[in-house]
Amino acid sequence: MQPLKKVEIILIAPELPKLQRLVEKLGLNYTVFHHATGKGDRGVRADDDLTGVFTNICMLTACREDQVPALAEAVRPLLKKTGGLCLVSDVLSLTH
Amino acid sequence: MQPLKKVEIILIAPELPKLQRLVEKLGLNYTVFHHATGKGDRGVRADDDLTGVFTNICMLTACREDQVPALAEAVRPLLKKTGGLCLVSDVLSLTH
Amino acid sequence: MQPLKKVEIILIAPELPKLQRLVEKLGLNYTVFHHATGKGDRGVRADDDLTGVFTNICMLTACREDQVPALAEAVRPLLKKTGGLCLVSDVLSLTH
Amino acid sequence: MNVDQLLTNFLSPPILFFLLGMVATLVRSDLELPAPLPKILSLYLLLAIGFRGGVELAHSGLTAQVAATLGVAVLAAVAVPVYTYFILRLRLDPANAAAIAATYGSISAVTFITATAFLDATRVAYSGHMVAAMALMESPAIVVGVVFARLAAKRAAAAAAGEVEPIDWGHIGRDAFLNGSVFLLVGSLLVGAATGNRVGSAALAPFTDQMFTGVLALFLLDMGIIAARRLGDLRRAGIFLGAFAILVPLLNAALGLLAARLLGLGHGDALLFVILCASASYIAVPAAMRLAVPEANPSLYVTMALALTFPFNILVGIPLYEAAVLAFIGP
Amino acid sequence: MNVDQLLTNFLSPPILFFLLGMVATLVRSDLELPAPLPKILSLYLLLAIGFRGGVELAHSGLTAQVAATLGVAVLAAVAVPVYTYFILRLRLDPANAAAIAATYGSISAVTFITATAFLDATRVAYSGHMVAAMALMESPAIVVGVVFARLAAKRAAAAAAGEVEPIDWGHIGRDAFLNGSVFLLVGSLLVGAATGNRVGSAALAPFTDQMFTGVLALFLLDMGIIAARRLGDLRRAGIFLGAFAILVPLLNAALGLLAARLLGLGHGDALLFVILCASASYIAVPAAMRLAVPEANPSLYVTMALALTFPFNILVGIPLYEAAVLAFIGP
Amino acid sequence: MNVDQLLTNFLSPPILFFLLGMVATLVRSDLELPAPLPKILSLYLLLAIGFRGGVELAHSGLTAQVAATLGVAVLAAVAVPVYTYFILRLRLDPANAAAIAATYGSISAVTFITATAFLDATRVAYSGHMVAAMALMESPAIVVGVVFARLAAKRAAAAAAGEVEPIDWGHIGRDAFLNGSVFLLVGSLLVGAATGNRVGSAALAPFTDQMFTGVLALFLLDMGIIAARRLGDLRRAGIFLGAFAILVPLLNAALGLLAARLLGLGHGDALLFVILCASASYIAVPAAMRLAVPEANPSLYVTMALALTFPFNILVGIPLYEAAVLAFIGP
Ligand SMILES: Nc1ncnc2c1ncn2[C@@H]1O[C@H](COP(=O)(O)O)[C@@H](O)[C@H]1O
Ligand SMILES: Nc1ncnc2c1ncn2[C@@H]1O[C@H](COP(=O)(O)O)[C@@H](O)[C@H]1O
Ligand SMILES: Nc1ncnc2c1ncn2[C@@H]1O[C@H](COP(=O)(O)O)[C@@H](O)[C@H]1O
Ligand code: NA
Ligand code: NA
Ligand code: NA
Repeated sequence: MQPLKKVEIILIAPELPKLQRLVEKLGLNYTVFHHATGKGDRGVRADDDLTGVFTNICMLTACREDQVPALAEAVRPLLKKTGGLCLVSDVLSLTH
Repeated sequence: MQPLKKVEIILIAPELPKLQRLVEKLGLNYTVFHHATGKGDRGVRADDDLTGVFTNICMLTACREDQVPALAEAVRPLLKKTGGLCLVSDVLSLTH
Repeated sequence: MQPLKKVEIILIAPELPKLQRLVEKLGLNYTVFHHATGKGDRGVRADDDLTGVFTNICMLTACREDQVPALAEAVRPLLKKTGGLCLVSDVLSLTH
Repeated sequence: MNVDQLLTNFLSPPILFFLLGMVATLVRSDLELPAPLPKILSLYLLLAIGFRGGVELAHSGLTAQVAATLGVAVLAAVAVPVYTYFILRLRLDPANAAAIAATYGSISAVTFITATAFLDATRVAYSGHMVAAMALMESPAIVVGVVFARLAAKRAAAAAAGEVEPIDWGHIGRDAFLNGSVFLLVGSLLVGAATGNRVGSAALAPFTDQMFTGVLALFLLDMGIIAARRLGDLRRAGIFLGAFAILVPLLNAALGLLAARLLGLGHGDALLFVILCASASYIAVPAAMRLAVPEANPSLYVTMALALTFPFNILVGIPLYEAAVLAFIGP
Repeated sequence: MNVDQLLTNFLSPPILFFLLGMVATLVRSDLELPAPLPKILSLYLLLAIGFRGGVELAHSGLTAQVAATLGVAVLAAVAVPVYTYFILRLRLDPANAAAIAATYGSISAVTFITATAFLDATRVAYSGHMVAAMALMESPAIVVGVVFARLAAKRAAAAAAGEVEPIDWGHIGRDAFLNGSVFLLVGSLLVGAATGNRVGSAALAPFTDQMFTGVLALFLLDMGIIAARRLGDLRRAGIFLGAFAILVPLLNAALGLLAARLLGLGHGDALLFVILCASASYIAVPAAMRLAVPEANPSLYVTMALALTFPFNILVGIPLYEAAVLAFIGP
Repeated sequence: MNVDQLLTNFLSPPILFFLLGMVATLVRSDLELPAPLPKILSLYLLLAIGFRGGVELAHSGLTAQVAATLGVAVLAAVAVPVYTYFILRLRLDPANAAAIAATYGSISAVTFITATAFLDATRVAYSGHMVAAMALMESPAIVVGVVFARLAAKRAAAAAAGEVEPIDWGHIGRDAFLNGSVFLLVGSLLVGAATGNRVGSAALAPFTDQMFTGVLALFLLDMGIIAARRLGDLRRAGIFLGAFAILVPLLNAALGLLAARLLGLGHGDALLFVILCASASYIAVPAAMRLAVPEANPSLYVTMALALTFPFNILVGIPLYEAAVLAFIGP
């Protein structure tokens, strides 16, 4: 079991490609959950808008603690622009 | 980084509107993941039942510690009635 | 509120039946999130491959601390074979 | 029932695709229709059958016999869940008894549709108002079932001197009469009836008519897959419920046949009325019961309707009832 | 507008299914088309209308009048967002004004398609290049809207002596001219035009023609559901925007009618040109604005187009414009 | 190959929609068919082609030549992965060599279907049992590939004195012969054969025949999108595998043509047999390999089949093989 940081980033779907590019630049692995709906300061995000651009994605990435600051800096402008959420917590990763 | 509580609520899909109403009454933001399947004390919940009412949703809400008790009280009856799960953990939220 | 361990297992979709069998053998309840995409050491897993076998699933199971080792041992060979991730963290579960 | 009827039913593509689906699950093939395709197909089938029924209704119009048929249909939909509830109480707790009674009191649109396909294949006429009858028979059983369950819960609570949450009739009514499948069926029926005599409606025909059998076949493929998946759960249901899932439909079919005779229904309409009485719901009712009677166990009421009654009705029932109709009512 | 036109429009299945969808939401039925079905249906409609328009274009060919029509179409698509922007600035901040102006400057393919269904039902001819006109009218307003928003942001930043992120024209251009719906519409048009005079294209007809009305009806059912869901948000829009959502389409329709007269368009083409000017986008534009002008509030621009302008156009607009066309241009 | 054949192929809607999809990705449009639509379309295509083939088989019946054709088909499906494996081992590790060999030993149903659409457009007859041949050619290569991979793994383990997990033949057999696409194709073929001579089957025709080209076009649109997305990965494949993805299909086509000549196949059947030999699997085989040979790299075997061999076959291959068939076998 290796101690890592789990970073969860909730962002509006069409920004995913940008997010992926910048996470890959940091050399991180990640998992993405799609078609999440939600409610935030900028209103509701439902799945019934025909455009498909109003749903959220949630990216989960488990990384070393020293990688978190760079990730946070990279993500912040995206969150500023179209809103969202970025949560960091402690996890143990099963080494295989 | 602001310390928050992350609350994850797993509930049967058709109860989502009720859950949303009561979370919004508490003034909380949230994200919902849909079409989750699972197994619990009340049996399996698969996605192949034609009705679409037998899948689970998972609502994630990051809130202040002092908001958790009210949320817990509000959710408990729903869990009692149709089952489910409510998990609380510590997270740091990236301030933007 | 009862202290539990939250175990999140990310695995390639077609291995889910095997994973379910072995988690059920341990008598654990679980929730599964489907159609997750991602990037790992073994490359990208997108949702556009017509086969549907290249997406990930994420299984979440909240269990007692003493149940974690057995689960970890059971999951490890699966992760070895087709890759993935297994994260363990602390949570409080709302008793209902 | 003569062999040729059996063959006409068995050797029709929709039925064979149903069997193909069952085989797929039994040999553990990974064939499956990805969600939400099955939901989409059933929406299409409800829209199409409703619209077509409405159009025919616009042509034929409402007669006294139509009214009588619809009245008897509602009556049946109320009577069946009542009598089955008391049979089920012999072995089951109120919640499960109520849920199963509702399941068998209501109807299965796909069973009905498969029967219409059988009639089309055997060139037997039937009338549009039978679709209206189906629509009317879907909801009442839900109300009956919920009422039984709630009354029992009240008594139990009174006995235990605990309090029980008040019945939310608005919610129950909505689940019963406004749930998606009922609403779409009735709505499409009305649209068909309103436009049936105007040119515009013809433009919809290729969509509602020509695709119909194909979509039905595809949907039955999925039904076969999920019905077979539930065969395992049958053990849990036990011998009593297993027998119930076959015998009660047969009994309801007999009662339906009697009613059809008294109503003076023709060959096609009689068969459809019988199949409505014999069929059990695995969509509208479970969806409603899951929330209104959460104590009831879905792997009982869904499994019985899906894994036993549905296959029995479309494989054996249709030709059997057809034979009975021919003998008892004539061609 | 005479009663029969109103009826022909009202009593057409697509319109009635739209109303059925609205009713479903208003009575709180749980009827809904599961995602991604609505997206799939709209992809089909764009492909089919594009392909059919292209095939007809291949038959008719490009004439001077066609070229003139397309030119005027683009002109309208640029002029409308400009003048509406300044109207909207009277009450709104630049971002929201720009987003709404873009919404009303662009077009709604489904409104256009519903009008073609109306023309088909009333046996009025129209030409394939009107689809090309629609395609050309979708994008310019997006560019105009983004430009207005960015210029305002620049001024604000200058005033606040803050820095503003540079305009990514490549991205805006892609959003405007290469977003999925525009691209598929134009692409299908080209495929239709390239194959229209060859045997091969006929093989596509059953798919693009016969299913068309049915798919439209199903899609409008969903449109009704989601339009009604947004009625609640209208309060937030307020009286000014509420009036805007009805009056500006009427004004644009009038301007469109004038242009159609000057262009010497025939009955069918004129109606389609008018409906293009009157319609507002709730797919391509919101998708682009959401990212290019994130400060703008979607529950304003989407709600206005979806919950007011769209229903108004297909329920009242089509027969109204039809009457105006008949009076002003003749049959 | 004369120009007109090239044009008939190029200017057919399905092919143009394939190119449209490629363009969409190359210009970075956000056009895409939302999952699970592509899966649904491929299920439909397998069901339709299988059912249609079965119906024709019911009409024509099994002859000695049919049996011979099927035998040779299986032979080819076993021989190709064997010889290609040894070619691939010159440069690749056993796992990747085995996966790629299986990919090229198996077939691509969509390539086959596109060829039938080409034959339909050029009014050339072909027989239903070619669909049976396709079904038989899908699975053997999977078994061959897995066997090669496991034997190599065994040797490696023996050398390293480590232990290797035993081969689960049941699982491999299920992956090979019962995976969803193979099962649906074979099952639909049987349903078609069983009902082909009865009235009932006609009811399915509008669904399986009339929609066919349209659905194919829509599916090829998606194929174009995802094929182009993988063009980037080609660099990783390198020159050797790039050449392999073009030359081996050509070689297999030549061998197939020879076999067709010896079998005395007619024009249409010969072309289909050739295309089967030339095509590579990007659905059934990758799905099986992903689990049975996880060490193999999908971005090699999927990319080669999807981004090179598939486009080559439907754009250049079909008219090229057609010309060869005309020259070598005659009209
Ligand atoms: N406190 C929160 N908890 C969970 N999800 C959130 C929270 N805040 C924002 N979100 C998600 O982020 C999206 C955008 O948030 P916002 O920028 O606040 O509108 C929302 O639609 C939610 O899905
Ligand atoms: N310990 C657990 N871990 C993860 N998911 C759970 C757990 N318990 C229940 N669930 C989820 O909650 C749903 C209802 O649970 P139950 O009420 O126990 O049947 C199940 O279908 C699971 O999806
Ligand atoms: N560090 C990580 N954080 C999040 N997801 C991961 C991580 N590593 C692997 N995954 C997920 O597990 C899948 C398989 O990983 P791998 O075996 O490394 O290719 C990837 O497609 C990701 O979805
Ligand atoms: Na019944
Ligand atoms: Na407009
Ligand atoms: Na091959």
